[in-house]
Amino acid sequence: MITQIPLVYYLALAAALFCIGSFGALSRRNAIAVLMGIELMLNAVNINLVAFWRYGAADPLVDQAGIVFALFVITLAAAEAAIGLALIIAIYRSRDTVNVEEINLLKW
Amino acid sequence: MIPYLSLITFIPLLGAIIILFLPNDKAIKQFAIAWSIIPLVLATVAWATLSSWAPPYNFVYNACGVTIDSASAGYTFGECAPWISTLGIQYHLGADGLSMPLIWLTTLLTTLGLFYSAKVIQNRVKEFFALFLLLEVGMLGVFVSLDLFLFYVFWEIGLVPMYFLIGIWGHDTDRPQYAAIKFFMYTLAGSVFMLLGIIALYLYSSPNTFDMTLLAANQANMPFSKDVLISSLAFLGFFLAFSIKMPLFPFHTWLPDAHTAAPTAGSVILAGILLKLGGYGFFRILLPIFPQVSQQWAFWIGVLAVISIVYGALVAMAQTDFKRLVAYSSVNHMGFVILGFAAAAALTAEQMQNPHYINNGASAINGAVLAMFSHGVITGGLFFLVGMLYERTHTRELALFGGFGSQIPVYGALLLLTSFASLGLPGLAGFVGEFMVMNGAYSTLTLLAFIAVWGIVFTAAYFLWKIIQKILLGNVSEQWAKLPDLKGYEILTLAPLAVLMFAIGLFPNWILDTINTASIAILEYMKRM
Amino acid sequence: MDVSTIIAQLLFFLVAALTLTAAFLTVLARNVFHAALALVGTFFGVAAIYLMLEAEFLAIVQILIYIGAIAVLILFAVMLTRGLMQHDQISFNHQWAWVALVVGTLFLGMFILILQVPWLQSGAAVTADTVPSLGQQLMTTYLLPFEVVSVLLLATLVGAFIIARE
Amino acid sequence: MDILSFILNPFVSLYNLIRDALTALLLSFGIASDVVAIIVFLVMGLIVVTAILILAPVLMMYTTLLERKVVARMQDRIGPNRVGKFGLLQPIADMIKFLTKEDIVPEGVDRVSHLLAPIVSVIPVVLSFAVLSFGVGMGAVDLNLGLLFLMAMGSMATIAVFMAGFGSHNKFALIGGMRAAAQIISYEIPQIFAVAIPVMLAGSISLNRVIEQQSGLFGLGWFFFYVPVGPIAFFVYLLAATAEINRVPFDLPEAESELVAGYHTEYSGMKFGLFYLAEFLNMFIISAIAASIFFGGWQGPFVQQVPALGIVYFFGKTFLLIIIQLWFRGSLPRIRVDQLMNFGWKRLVPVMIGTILFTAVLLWFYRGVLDYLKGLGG
Amino acid sequence: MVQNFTLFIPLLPFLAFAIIVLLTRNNNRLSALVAILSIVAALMLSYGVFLEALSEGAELAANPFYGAPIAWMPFGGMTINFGWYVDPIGAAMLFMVPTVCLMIFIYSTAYMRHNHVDEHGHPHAEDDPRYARFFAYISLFTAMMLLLVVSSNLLQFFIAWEVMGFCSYALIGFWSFRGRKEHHIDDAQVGRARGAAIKAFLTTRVGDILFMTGMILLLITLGSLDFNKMYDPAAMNNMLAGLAQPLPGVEWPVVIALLIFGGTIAKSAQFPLHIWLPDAMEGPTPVSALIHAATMVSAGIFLIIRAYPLLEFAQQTSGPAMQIVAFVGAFTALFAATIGLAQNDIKRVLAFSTISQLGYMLAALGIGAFVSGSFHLLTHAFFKALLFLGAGAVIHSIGTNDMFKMGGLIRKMPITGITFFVGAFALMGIFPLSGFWSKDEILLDAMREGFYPHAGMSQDLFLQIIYLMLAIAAFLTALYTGRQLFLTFLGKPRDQAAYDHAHESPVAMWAPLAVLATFTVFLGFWNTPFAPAFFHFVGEGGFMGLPPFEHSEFDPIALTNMLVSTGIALSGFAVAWGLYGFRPIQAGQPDPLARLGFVWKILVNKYWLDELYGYKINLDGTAQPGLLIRLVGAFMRLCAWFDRNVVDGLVNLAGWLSRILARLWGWVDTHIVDGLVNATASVTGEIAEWWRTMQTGNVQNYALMAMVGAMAIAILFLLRSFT
Repeated sequence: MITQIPLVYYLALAAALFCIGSFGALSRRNAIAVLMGIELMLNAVNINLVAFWRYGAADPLVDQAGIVFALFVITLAAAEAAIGLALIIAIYRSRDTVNVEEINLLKW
Repeated sequence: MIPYLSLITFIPLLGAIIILFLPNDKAIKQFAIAWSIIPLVLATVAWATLSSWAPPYNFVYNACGVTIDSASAGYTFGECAPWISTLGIQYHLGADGLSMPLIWLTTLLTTLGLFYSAKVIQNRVKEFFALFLLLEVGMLGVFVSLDLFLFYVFWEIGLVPMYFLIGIWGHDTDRPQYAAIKFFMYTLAGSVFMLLGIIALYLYSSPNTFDMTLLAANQANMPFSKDVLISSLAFLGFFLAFSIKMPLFPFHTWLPDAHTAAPTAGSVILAGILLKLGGYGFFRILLPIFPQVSQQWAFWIGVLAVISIVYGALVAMAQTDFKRLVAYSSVNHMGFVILGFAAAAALTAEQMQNPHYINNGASAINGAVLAMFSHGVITGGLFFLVGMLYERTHTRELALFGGFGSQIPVYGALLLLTSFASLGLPGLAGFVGEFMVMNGAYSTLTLLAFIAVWGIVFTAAYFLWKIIQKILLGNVSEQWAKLPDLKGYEILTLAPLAVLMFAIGLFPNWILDTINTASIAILEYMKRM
Repeated sequence: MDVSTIIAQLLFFLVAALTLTAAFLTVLARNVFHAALALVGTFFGVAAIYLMLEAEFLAIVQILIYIGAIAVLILFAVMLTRGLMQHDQISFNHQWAWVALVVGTLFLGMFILILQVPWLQSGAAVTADTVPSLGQQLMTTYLLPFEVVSVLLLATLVGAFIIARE
Repeated sequence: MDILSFILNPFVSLYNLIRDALTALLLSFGIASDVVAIIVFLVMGLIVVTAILILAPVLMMYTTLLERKVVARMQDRIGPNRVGKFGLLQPIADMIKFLTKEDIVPEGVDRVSHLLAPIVSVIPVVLSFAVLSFGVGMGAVDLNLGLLFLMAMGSMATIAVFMAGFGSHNKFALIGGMRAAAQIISYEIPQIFAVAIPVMLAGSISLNRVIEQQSGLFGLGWFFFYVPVGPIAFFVYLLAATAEINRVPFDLPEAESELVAGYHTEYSGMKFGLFYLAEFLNMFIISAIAASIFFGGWQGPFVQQVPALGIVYFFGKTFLLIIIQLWFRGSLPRIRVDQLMNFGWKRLVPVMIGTILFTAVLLWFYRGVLDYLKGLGG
Repeated sequence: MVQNFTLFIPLLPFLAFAIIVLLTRNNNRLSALVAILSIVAALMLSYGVFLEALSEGAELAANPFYGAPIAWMPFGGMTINFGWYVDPIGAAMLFMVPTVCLMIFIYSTAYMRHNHVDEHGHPHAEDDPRYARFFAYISLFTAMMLLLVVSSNLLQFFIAWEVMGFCSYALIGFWSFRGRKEHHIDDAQVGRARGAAIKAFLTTRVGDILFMTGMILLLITLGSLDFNKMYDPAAMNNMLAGLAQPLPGVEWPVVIALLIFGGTIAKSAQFPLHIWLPDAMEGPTPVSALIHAATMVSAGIFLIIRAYPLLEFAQQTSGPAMQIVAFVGAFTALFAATIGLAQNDIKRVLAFSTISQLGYMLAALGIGAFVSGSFHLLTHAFFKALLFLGAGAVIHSIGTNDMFKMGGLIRKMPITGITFFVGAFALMGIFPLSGFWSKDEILLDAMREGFYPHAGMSQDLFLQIIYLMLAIAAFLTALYTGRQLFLTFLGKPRDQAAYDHAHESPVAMWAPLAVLATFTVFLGFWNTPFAPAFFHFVGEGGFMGLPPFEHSEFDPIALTNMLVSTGIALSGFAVAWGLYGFRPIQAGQPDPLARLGFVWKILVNKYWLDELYGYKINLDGTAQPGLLIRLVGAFMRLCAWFDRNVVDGLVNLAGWLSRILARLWGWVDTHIVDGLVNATASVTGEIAEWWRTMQTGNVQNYALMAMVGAMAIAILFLLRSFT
C-alpha cells in the first residue's frame, strides 16, 4: 500500500482539510461549529505528522516522533474540546447565545 | 535522572506551606491527605526502580566527587550540590537498601496518620496538618542525607513539630507539656553530643569532610581511626544521640511519657519512624565509620540491648495503661534492633574472613533493619488501635475493658492480628526480623542471645495477658454495651498495615532483597577496619 | 503502473474524496447537528488515512477519542444549546467572504508549494509491531511531554468541571 | 488430514480444507500463484464474514429467547412455550414479525439521522465480531490491538444513540439519547481501566495474546484468579460494561416509567429490530470480552489436546456471563441518574486507578511469581 | 506429576481461611462449605501425592519429592528457600492429616450447633455465634499442619508450627469471651478457657524458644536448614568443626538436638511441659480431637522424625541424645497414665492418654524403633480422633463432661458407643485393632533389643527399664480406658435427667465416627509383623541418609511379645472390670480407687506441678498462678518500680536542675520594620486608553488577523530563502 501512493497526495489532502477547517473556524457564527473547524485543522496536522513519520523516518520502529506528536495532538484536542465546550455551555447559560459575534464583551 | 530524593523530601514542605494559605478545615484535610500521597507514590516508584536493579548492580554511584563501585555500596539516586563550600558541606543525598524501606515507611505512615487525623483532629487543624508535613520533611531528610551536617540539620528539624504535636494536641490528663519538654530536652541533649562527634570527625579526617560515604570508605586511613581516644569519644557522642532516640535502656524514660501524651497519629509517627532514626544512625554511621570501636564495645552494647529486651518486656507487663504498655513494648522491640547491631559489630577481623560469619552478620543487619520496618508497621497499627479504642471509651485503663472480642469483632480481629504480629508469630511481620537478628546474635554473642531469646516469651506473655486477655476476652460489661465497631475509615487506615504484616511475614524476600544489598555493603566497609 | 498501484490509488482517492466531502459538509451544513455528524464522517476518513499509513494504533485511537469522546462532546453541546440556532438563520458571520479569500489563497499557496518540493516517494518498511516500541518511547524518550500532557488532562478535567458547574 | 484431528478441531480443519482445495483448484487452472493468493484470501475472507454475519443474528435471536426464559423462571413463569418445542421457534416468529411490520416514519423527524441511526448502531457491534477469538485459532482477524479495537467499537455506539435521539424529534427520545450518551462516556473510563488490568498482567493488548497468557495451571490460570486485582477488575468491568450497553440496572435511557422507551421510542418494524439486535449483540460482545480477558476465553483443561473444547469453553463462559446479566435484570431495580453518575465517577474510577497502581507495584515486585504461575502445568 | 503441586495442598485451606475471614464470615453455612470444599480439594491433591509416593515405593526414601523454588530469606550470600519435601513418612502423613481433618470438619458442622431451650421451653438448635470463625481457624490450622508436613526446611516447618500454636491458642480460647446473648457458655467456662489458652500458648512458647534456639544454632553450624542438607552425613560432619564448644565436654550436635527436642517436649506435651494439654480441653471438642490429639501434638513427634538423623548423629558423636528422648518419652508415658487413672472428666482422661501415647512414640523413636514409632503416630491419630469425637458426641448429647454423671449410655447412643469401644480397644492394644499392631511393634523392638541382644552385644539395662516402663504404662492404659468405658457407656445411669436427655447424634456427627472406626480397625494391617508393608515403604530405602532399617523375621520373640502385650492389655481391662464393671458404680458412690489414699490425692492433683511452676485453673473459672509465675510477677513489679522511680527519677532530677539554671536567662526583643511603598502609574492608563480601540472583541476577527499575519511571516520567510 505505502509504496504505491506518493507522499504529495497526503500533503495535498491535509492542506485541503486544513483550509476547509480554517474556513469553518473563521467564518461560522455558531461557536460549536467554530470548534468543529478547529478539530478539522488539528486532524489535518495529524495527517501530516503521520505521513512524515511514515515516509521520513529512517526506521519507523525506532523513531516514532510523528506518532507521538499526533498522539499528543489528539490529547490536546480532547482537552481543548472539553474546555471549549464547557465554556460554550457556560456562556450559553449566562448569555443565552452561542453566536460568536454576539460574544464580544471584551471590546474596547 | 529524576531527583527522587529531593522531591520526596521537599514536596511535604511545599505542602505545609500551601496549607498555610488554605481557607477552611475541610480543604486543609483533603489537601494534606492528597498531597502526602505524592511522596508515597514517588517513594514506591523509587523503591521499585531500586529493586529492579537486581544485584549485582551494573552501575557506578557517582556523586559529590565520590565514586563508589558496585562492589562496595548500593547507593543510588545520588544528588549533590555545594552548600556551605568554605566548610566543604554539601547537599548530598542518596539512598540504598537500608534507607529505602524506611523512606517508604515514613511516607506511608504519614499518609495514614493524616488520613486518620482528618477524622479525629478538630481543633487547630491548620497547624496540625502543616506541622505533620513538616515532621515528615525532617524524618525523610535524615534518611536521605549522606552529609553529616545535613543529617544533623534534618535530625533537629524533626524535633520541633513533634514537640508541638505532643504539647498542643496531647490529652490533657497525660501532662502533655511535661512530656513534650522531656522529649525535646532529652533528645536535644543527645544530639548535642552528636554534633560534637560530627565536628570531631570533621577535624580528624583528611581531607576534612562531612561526607558519610567518604568517611566510611576511607575510614581505615583517616586520622580519627588511628587515635583511639578521639574515635571512642566521637563514637560515644553518636551512640548517646542514637540510643536516646532508639531508645536503649537506660535512656528510655522519655518514651512512655511522650507516646502516651501524643495524639494518636503523633504516637504512630513517634513509634513508627522517629525511633527508627536512631536505629538508622547505628547502621548508617556507627557501623561503617567506627568499625573498630563498635567491635570493642559490641558486647556491652549487646548487654544493654538484652536488658532492654527483657527489662522492657517486664516493665511493659506491669503497666495498667494500654498506651503506656504499647510504648514500653517499643523498648522491648528496639532492643532486638540494637542486638542486631551488636551482633554485626562483634564480628572480629578474622571472622570477617569467613564467609559464613559474614552471612550471619548480614543476617543480623538485615534482621535489625527489617525489625525496624516491621516494628514501624506493627506498632503504628497498635497505636492506631489504642487511639481508636480511646476515641470510643475515653479511657485506656486496661482493667476497665473486657469482652470486646464479641462486642466489636472487627476491632478484635485487627488487635489480635497486630498483637500476634508484634509478639513475633511466624507468618506475620515481627518474626522474620527477630529470627534474623537472633541468627546473627547466636553466631557472635551466643550467651547474650540465649538470654535475649527469653524476652520473646515475656513479650508473648504481656501481649496475651495484658492486651488480648484484658481487652478482648471475658464478658462485656453493661458499660460498653453500645460500643460501636470500627468504621470504614478506621478499617481503611489499618488495612494497608495489616496487608503489610502479611506481606512481610509470608514473603519477606521482596523487602529483604533490598536490605540485603545494603547489609553486604556495610559489611564490606567493616572489613576495611 | 501495475494493478495493485491503481487499486491503492483509487482507494486513496475514494477515502480522500469521502473525507473532504464530509469536511465540506461539516463546514457548510446549516444544521449544526448535521455538521457534527459530517464531522464524525471526516474523522472516519482520517482514521482510514491512518490505516493506509500503517498507523493502526493511531487509527484506533482516532476512533476511540475523536469519535467516541470528542464528537460525542460536541453532539452534547449541540443538544444543550439547541433551540437557538434556527434553520433560517444565517450560519456565516459577516467576514466570511474575506475568510474565503484568505483561505483560498492559503490553499493555493500551499498546494503550489507542495508541488515544488521533490518529496520522498516511499518510506522504509515497517518490520514489526510498532505499538510496543511506541509505548517504550512514550515512557523513556517522551516521558516528560507525556507527564506534562497527563497534568494537562488533569487540569482540563478539573477545569471543565468547574466551568460547567452551575 | 486424518479423521481424528478433524474431529478434535472441526472448524479450523474445515477452513484449512476449503482453503487448500480452492488453492489447488485455481492453480490447476494455470492462474499465477500470487493472483491465486489474492483470490483465495478474498474468498476465504468472504466465507468467514458470511459465517459471522450468520452467527450474529442467530446468537441474538437465541439470546432473546434465553432472556425471556431466564427472566420468566426468575419471576416464576414459564416463558415462551408455544412456538416450537420450549418456544424454540419463537425468535424466528419474532423476526418475521419485525420484518413484516409497517415502517412508520413520524412527521418532523430529521430523516437522515432517523434512518441512519439503527444502521450505525449495528455496524460497530458486527465489526467487533471480527477480532473475537471463538476457539483455538478461531478468530477472523488476529489484530495486535484487538482489545483497543473492541473498546473503540464500543464507544461508537454513542453516535447512533445521539442520532436516534436527535433525529426522532421527540423529547423523550432526546432525553433518553442524552442520558445514554452521558452514561456511555462516563462508564467507558472505568471499563477501559478494568480492561487495562488483564492487559498489564498479560503484557499485551492483543486479545489473542491475553488469552494465551492464561494457559497456566492446566488452562485455569485465568486472570480472574489473580487475587485481588483480577476479581476487582472483573467486577468493575462487569458493572461498567453493563452500564455501557444500557442494561438493567443501568437502563435509564430506556426507563419506561419516565421516558416511554427512550431513544427508540419512535422506531418500529425492522429499524427497531436493528436496535434490538445491537443491544443483544452488545451483550454478547461484552460477555465475550469478559470471558476472554478474565476467564481465559477458550482456555480450559485439555484444550491443547482437544481444540474443539475451546469453542465449548468460550461459549459456555460467555453464556454464563450473559445469564449473570439476565440475573441482574431479573432482580435489580433501576437506579437514579445522579446515583449512576456518582457511582461511576466517585467509586469505580478511583477504585480502578488504585487497582492499576497496585497492579503496577505488584508487577514490579512479583514479576517472577507471575511468570511462575503462568508457566505452571501449562 | 502431582508432586509439583504439593505446595498447593496447604494453600487450599489457607485460601479457605482468607475467604472466610474476608468474605463469607457472616454466612455460617457458606463458611463451613468453603472450609469443607477446600479440605476436600486438599485431600484429593494430597491423596494424589500419596499415591504417587506409593508408586515410587522404597525408592522414594532415597529420592524424595523435593523442590525449593521460593526464595524466602536472603542474607549475605545465602538464601533460605521454601518448597516441598515429601519422603515416605511425609507421604503417610499426607494420607493421615487431611483424612482426619475432613472427618473433623464434617463433625464440626453439627457439633458447633448448640441445643438450647428458650424462655418458652422450646428446644432450639442454633449455630455458635462464632461458627464461621471456628471454620476459619480450623482451616488455617489444617493449612499449617499440611504446610508443616510438606515443608522442605526447618524454618518453614517452624513457621507452620508456630501458626498452629496460634490456632491452638485461638481455639482453646474459643469460648473465652462472650457477648450478651450467648447462652451456651457460662462465666466459669469463659474463665477456664481464658486461662487455658494463655497457658497453652506460653507453655509451648517456652518449648518453641528452645526449638528456635536449636534451629538457629543448626543454621549457624550446618549452614543450612534444608532437610536435604540435614540428611547429608558429609554436611553433618562439618558441624563438629564450627563454633567453639558451648560447655567443656559438650559438643554442639547434642546441644542442638536436645534444644530441638525441647520444642517437642512442649508441643507434644511431654514431662515437664505437659501441663497445658489437659487444660486445653476447654476448647470445643473437635478442636481437642483435631489439635490436641490427632495432629498438632503429633507435629512434635513429626519434628523428632524429621530431626532423627540429627539425633542419631548426636548420639554417635557427642552425647546421649537418643537416650534422653527415650527416657523422657517412656517416663511421660508412665507418668501421664497414672494421672489418667484419677480423672473424672471424660476429655481429660483422653488428654492424659494422649500424653501417654505420645510418650510411647518418643520412647520408640529414642530406642531406634523409628518405623514403629512413626506407625504408632499414624494409627494413634485415627483412634484418638475417634475417641475424642465420640466423647464430644456424648458431651454434646448430655451436656456434661463428668463421667460420674454418665453411665449406660450405649443403650441411648449405640453408634457412638460402638465406635467408642472400637477406639478404646485400639487404645488398649486389643488384637486385631490398629493400636495393637503399632503398640506391639514398639514393645517388640524394646524387648528384642533389651532382652534378646544381637550376637556380640550384652543385655541392655537401659532398654529393659524402658520396656518395663512401657509395659506398665500399657497396663495402666488398659485400666483407665476400661474405667472410662465402664463409667460412661456401661453400667447404670447415675444422673437420670441427663440420661433421659441423651440421644444419638445427627448423621454429620456419627458418620465421621464410623469412617474413623473403619480406619481404626483396618489400618493396622498395613504393618503387621508378618507383612510389614509400611516398614518396606518407610524404612528400607536408605532413609534420610541413614542406613536402611532391617525388619526381623516373624519369630518366637515376636510371638511371645504379642502374647505378653495382649495379656497386659487384657489384665488391665480385667482389673477395670473388677473395680467398675463387676459392681457398677451408683450415683454418689466414691471412686473405688480413692481407697489408695494419699497416692490417690497425688494423682488427683496431678503431682502438684501446676502449683509449682504452672498455672492452676479451677473448675469455677478462677486460677492460681504457680510459684514460678508468682516469682516472675514479683520481679516484674520490682522492675516497674525501678523504672518509675530510679531511672526516670534521675532524668527528672536533671530536668529540675537545668530549670534552675534557665531562670538566669533573659529574653530579647524583636523589632518589626514598618514600611510600605505605594506606586501608581497613571501613564499606563493613558496608553491603554489609546490602544484599546483595536480590540473588536470578536474572536474570529482576531483569529483571521493572526492567520493573515502568519501567512505574511511565511511569505517573508519564503522570499528570504529564495533570495
